[in-house]
Amino acid sequence: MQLEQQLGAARAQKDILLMTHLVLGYPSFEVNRQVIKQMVENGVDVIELQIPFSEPMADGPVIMMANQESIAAGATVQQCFEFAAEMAATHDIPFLFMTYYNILFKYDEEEFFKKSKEIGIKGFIVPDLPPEEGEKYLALTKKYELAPIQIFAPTSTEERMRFLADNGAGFIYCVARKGVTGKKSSFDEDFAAYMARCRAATDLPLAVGFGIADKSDVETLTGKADIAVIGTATIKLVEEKGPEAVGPFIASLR
Amino acid sequence: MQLEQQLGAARAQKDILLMTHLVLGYPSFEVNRQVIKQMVENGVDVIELQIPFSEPMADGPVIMMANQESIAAGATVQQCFEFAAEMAATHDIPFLFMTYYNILFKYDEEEFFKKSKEIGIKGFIVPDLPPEEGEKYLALTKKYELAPIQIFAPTSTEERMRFLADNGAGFIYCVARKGVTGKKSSFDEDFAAYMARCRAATDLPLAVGFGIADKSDVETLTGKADIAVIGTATIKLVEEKGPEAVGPFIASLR
Amino acid sequence: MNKKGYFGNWGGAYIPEVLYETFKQLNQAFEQVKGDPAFWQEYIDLMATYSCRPTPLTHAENLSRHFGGGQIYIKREDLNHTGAHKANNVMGQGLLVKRMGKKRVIAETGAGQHGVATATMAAKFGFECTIYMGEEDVIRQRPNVFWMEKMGATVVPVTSGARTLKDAINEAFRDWVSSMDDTHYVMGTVCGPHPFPEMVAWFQSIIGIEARKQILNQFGKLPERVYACVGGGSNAMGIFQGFLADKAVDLIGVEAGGKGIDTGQHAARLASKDASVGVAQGYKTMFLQNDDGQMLDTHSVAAGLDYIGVSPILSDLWEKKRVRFAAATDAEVMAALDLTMKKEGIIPALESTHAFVHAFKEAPELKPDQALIINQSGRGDKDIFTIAHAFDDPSWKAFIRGKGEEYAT
Amino acid sequence: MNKKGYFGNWGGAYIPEVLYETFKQLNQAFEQVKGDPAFWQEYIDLMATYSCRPTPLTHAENLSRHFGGGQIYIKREDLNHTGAHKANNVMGQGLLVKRMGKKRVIAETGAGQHGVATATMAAKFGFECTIYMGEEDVIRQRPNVFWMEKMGATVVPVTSGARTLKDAINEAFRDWVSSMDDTHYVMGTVCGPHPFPEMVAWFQSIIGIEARKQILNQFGKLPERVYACVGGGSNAMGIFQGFLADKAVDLIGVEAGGKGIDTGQHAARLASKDASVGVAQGYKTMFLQNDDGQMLDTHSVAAGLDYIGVSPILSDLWEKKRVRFAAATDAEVMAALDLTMKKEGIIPALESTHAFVHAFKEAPELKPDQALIINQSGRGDKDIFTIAHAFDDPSWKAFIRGKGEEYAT
Ligand SMILES: Cc1ncc(COP(=O)(O)O)c(C=O)c1O
Ligand SMILES: Cc1ncc(COP(=O)(O)O)c(C=O)c1O
Repeated sequence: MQLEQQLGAARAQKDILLMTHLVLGYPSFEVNRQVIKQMVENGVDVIELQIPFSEPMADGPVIMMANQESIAAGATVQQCFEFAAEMAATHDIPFLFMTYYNILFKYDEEEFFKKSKEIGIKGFIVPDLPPEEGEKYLALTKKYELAPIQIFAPTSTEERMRFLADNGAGFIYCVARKGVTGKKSSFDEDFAAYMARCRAATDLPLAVGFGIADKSDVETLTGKADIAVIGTATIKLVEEKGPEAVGPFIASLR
Repeated sequence: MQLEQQLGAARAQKDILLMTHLVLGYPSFEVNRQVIKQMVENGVDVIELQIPFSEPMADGPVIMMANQESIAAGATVQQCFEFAAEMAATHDIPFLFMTYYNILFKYDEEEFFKKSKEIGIKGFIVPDLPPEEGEKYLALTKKYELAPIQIFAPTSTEERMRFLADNGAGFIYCVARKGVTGKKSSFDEDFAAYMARCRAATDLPLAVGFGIADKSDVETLTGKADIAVIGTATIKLVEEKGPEAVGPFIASLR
Repeated sequence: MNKKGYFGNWGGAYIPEVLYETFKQLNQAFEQVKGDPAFWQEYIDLMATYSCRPTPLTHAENLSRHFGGGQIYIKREDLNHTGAHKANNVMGQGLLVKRMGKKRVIAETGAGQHGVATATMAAKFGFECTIYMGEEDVIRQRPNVFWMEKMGATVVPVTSGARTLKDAINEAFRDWVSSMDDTHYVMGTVCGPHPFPEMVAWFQSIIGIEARKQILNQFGKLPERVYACVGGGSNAMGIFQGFLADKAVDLIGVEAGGKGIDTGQHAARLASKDASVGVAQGYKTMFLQNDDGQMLDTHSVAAGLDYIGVSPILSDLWEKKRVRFAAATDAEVMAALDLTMKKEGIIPALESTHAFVHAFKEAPELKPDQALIINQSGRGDKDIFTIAHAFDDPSWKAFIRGKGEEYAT
Repeated sequence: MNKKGYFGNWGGAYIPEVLYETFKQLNQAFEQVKGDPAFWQEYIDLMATYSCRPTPLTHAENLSRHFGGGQIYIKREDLNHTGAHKANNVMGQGLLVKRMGKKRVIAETGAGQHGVATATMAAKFGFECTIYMGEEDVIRQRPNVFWMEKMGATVVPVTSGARTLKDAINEAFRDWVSSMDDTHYVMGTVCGPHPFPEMVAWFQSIIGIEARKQILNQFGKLPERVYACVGGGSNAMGIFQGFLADKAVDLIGVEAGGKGIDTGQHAARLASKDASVGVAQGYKTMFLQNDDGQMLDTHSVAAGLDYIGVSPILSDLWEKKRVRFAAATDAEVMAALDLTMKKEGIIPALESTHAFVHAFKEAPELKPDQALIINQSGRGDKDIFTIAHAFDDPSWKAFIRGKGEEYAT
């Protein structure tokens, strides 16, 4: 089943879906494993696995440090594939790869998608790859029937959103505000207008990320978006309270 | 009696005369007093009293430091005059003032000569005042019948020597070599030729200075010059062995 | 360019979606001024009255004689206001920012020269200014940090990654993705996403335009070879553009050989076999990276050359064999610096000295009636701490010790 | 000049006999080149290709607006090679030394700028070089000492007297009286025995010649006022000469007010009542001296202004009321420096900043359609230790502390 259908099925049963994010190999694959188990058990609907990159230009301090430490601890792209394969085989929810373009590029794009398909990965988020630069990427995701998830930003015009949506699949990742990951967004009137613009531009499910940290954030999104994305919050939680804290946190969100 | 006659009389009795030099107020006027006494008692024929100046451009390290310390200890031009008056009154040899032009200039040149005459000073050595800049100086020395002692250097041409001699009186101070005071000169063939040039240029007595330190130096000069000038050597001696050492040293020179 | 923003296979604009509109506006603004002779004239006038353009072309007679080969000419970018070619790019972008009506500028800096130049430009144009600088470089180039701050800029030490230039670039982008409404990112070299490489190269072309005219005037014919150090590649592109069309002129880019190519501790992208094609910091070029695509730690005694990537324009010219590349080691740089100071009374920046090293190696290959030009991208004053340290100067150390004690708490 | 070597009542050549012939030759050589247009052309060409002449005239729009008076223009001697106007004089004397066939140069230096310039010139012309520098200045200006040494010069710290500029001059003379056969003394300012004041003024006149042309070009008419700092007076004479004949142009020399004229800790010869006529270091001028004629200790935050005497040419112009004099205190200098950096992105040397202080005070007296020129004699990079200290910069101090510990033995 492709990502969009999978999400549609889940969405049919819930007011809003939860997508979580983690950086592979940070603080270790073993902790990743525990965290994911708790996420799945507590109702997460889709998980974004970030393959670390040394130059995570679009990430804020928390995720940036996680990238850096994962690499410093020796995490490789190969290990990420192996771990992702295990997760996809273990848990019955869609897993996505999030990473920067150079990781795909250096791996060999075609190989990357072939392998991703093999291990059951459903989609990709590549924040530094606009469609203009992603011709090959888009062609290959099509060929392997994988979802090239596109990103909307508050600065995107309607025309641009349509163009992005035309090139996307699975869902649209709506960045809640300008800036990098990790900082709180304010879900104000401007935000509502922005979400309305997003909605008007596409029929794909809309995920909203950047700074979502608690139940009230998720409630605010309900009705406006299809998926709430929790990123930095769980990484911080694991850093501060250990992987055991993740389950109760996720459970508290919805 | 004017300087030239005084020196002539002394020279008639000795093969070579000795002129010594000291910096007034260094290390103190009291030590100056003791040193001068010993010099006179041991046969010095003429004494050059240097009034200290803060910028003794033509002096080497030893005399330069003596100038500086004398001023730092508070020596004034007024005190120098008082001390010189006492010496001239006490000892029956000619005393000269050596200093830089600014000292005369700031004092008021006419006053300076009037006062010098009054206290019995016989002549002046002003190393930074060529005749071209010393019109007033030369006129005043004439007016007060004092000797403006001129300096010959190894670089002086014959023409220049004659010009200097025409503007000088008392004797000519022949600088033995290029450079500042205090370093050893070598009394070689060039030196002999230089002295011959000096001799040919003037009938005034010739004094030779710069680095004369022992009996053999004085012997070498005998026959070539009329006056051997001992400068830095006695200052160093006083610094190292005290004023008592000056008498025996002077006695040993001739 | 075949595809927009590409030079052959290199370049592009790999930017986050949030910056899409910003780049669109920047591209429009740049296209507009590029076609406006009045803008270029305004730029020339500014550089003539505020900086010291045209900078001279100095005939290094003593060095030429010393090597007994071609006549060595030095293009004196060190005489620019703020002491390096960086001023050219920065002043040009300053004029552009004024046209775009933005009020704040940000920049990354390695050696600190681009930071000082940007802080200077911001003071001159009345912009707010924040400079991102790797923590390691803040330490290596403290005097430059001091001046930036005195000129009113905020200097932010970057503690992520290798704490050098590439990390400062990441941080600047992180600032920009939230501040782009009123802020322009003054990229310091011919790298980054389109239109930066083209834009920076355009402003720096003033070097080559002048140099070509000057060598014809002073030497009567074109040089055989032109040498420039290559960090990002802006000073190199600046001077090379003057001679690109003169096919006979050999163009040589000199990269940081660090402790030696064999040690892996260097920053030679095109002069070593250690780099491979990649995409990072918004553009595609040859990067020093591992097989996974993770960027490597680079090393150079010259902070301004200590960078993982290289201009896409230079990668293209390298691929097309129009520019050849060499590397100079830290040790060679110190020797060439010493010789240049003693023979010509000229103190090139450590970055620039890399070009001197290779020019010195090749000068004997030329005949006395042939010329070569070295682009002296900057002056070495800024490097006093590094140079005095490298020469192990005892009185400098004593001086610093004494000052340190004075400041002991 | 009425009498040879005199400017009105000032100047002369109060030299020891041993230097008589040397000065005769020097006078002849200077007379010869002065009458030789080819020599001046050689000088102009050298400065155009080795230094950065003509140096720009920068319109300081922000400062002009800030003070709301006349248009402030800055003559940019800081953009010369080696960072100050000192290069003009030194390169000129270098050409003269070449003509005279001498092989060695010596010089005194205060701020170190003249020393660096001389060491640079010596490297360029292949002369041996010894620089005399007061021990106190060696400490204040250590970076300059480092560069002089790297350029192959021997720097001799002078431990006599006040250990500053005047003592370095004495030491240089002490060297010269034994070495004059093959050695030229490159006097660094418009002081000392004839022909130095005239000669240095001649070489420095290039500043004023350019500035006059530039202001007419850029502003359309002559300035109302021209400001320059005065140590020995060479940069001031340099720019003033361009406007001496324009009677309506008000010329202002700014001396070091140090801790305040009232404190006695300053170096204001013509702007205070503390100086009197004297003869020292080979010439007659106004000196800071006591009633006995002993020179006083002077004080300035700017080593290059910390001097007892002043150009005889300026004493003459002062006496004739053609140039007026003012003093700027250390504290005023720091404030003006800060403002200039923040408003224009320009870092004047502490010496030069004295001129800025007074220009800022008077700028409001002019109308917006009137102009004033400040001569920026040098750049402030060399003063980083002094400036960072004065601004009590904590990160600079921490940096120096860290470096000091690294070098602890
Ligand atoms: C003096 C100098 N030269 C060269 C460089 C390298 O940059 P680029 O290759 O862009 O000229 C720098 C960078 O900071 C620099 O400061
Ligand atoms: C930058 C600068 N300005 C001014 C001066 C003062 O000298 P002058 O009055 O001769 O120009 C100096 C002397 O060292 C200097 O370095």
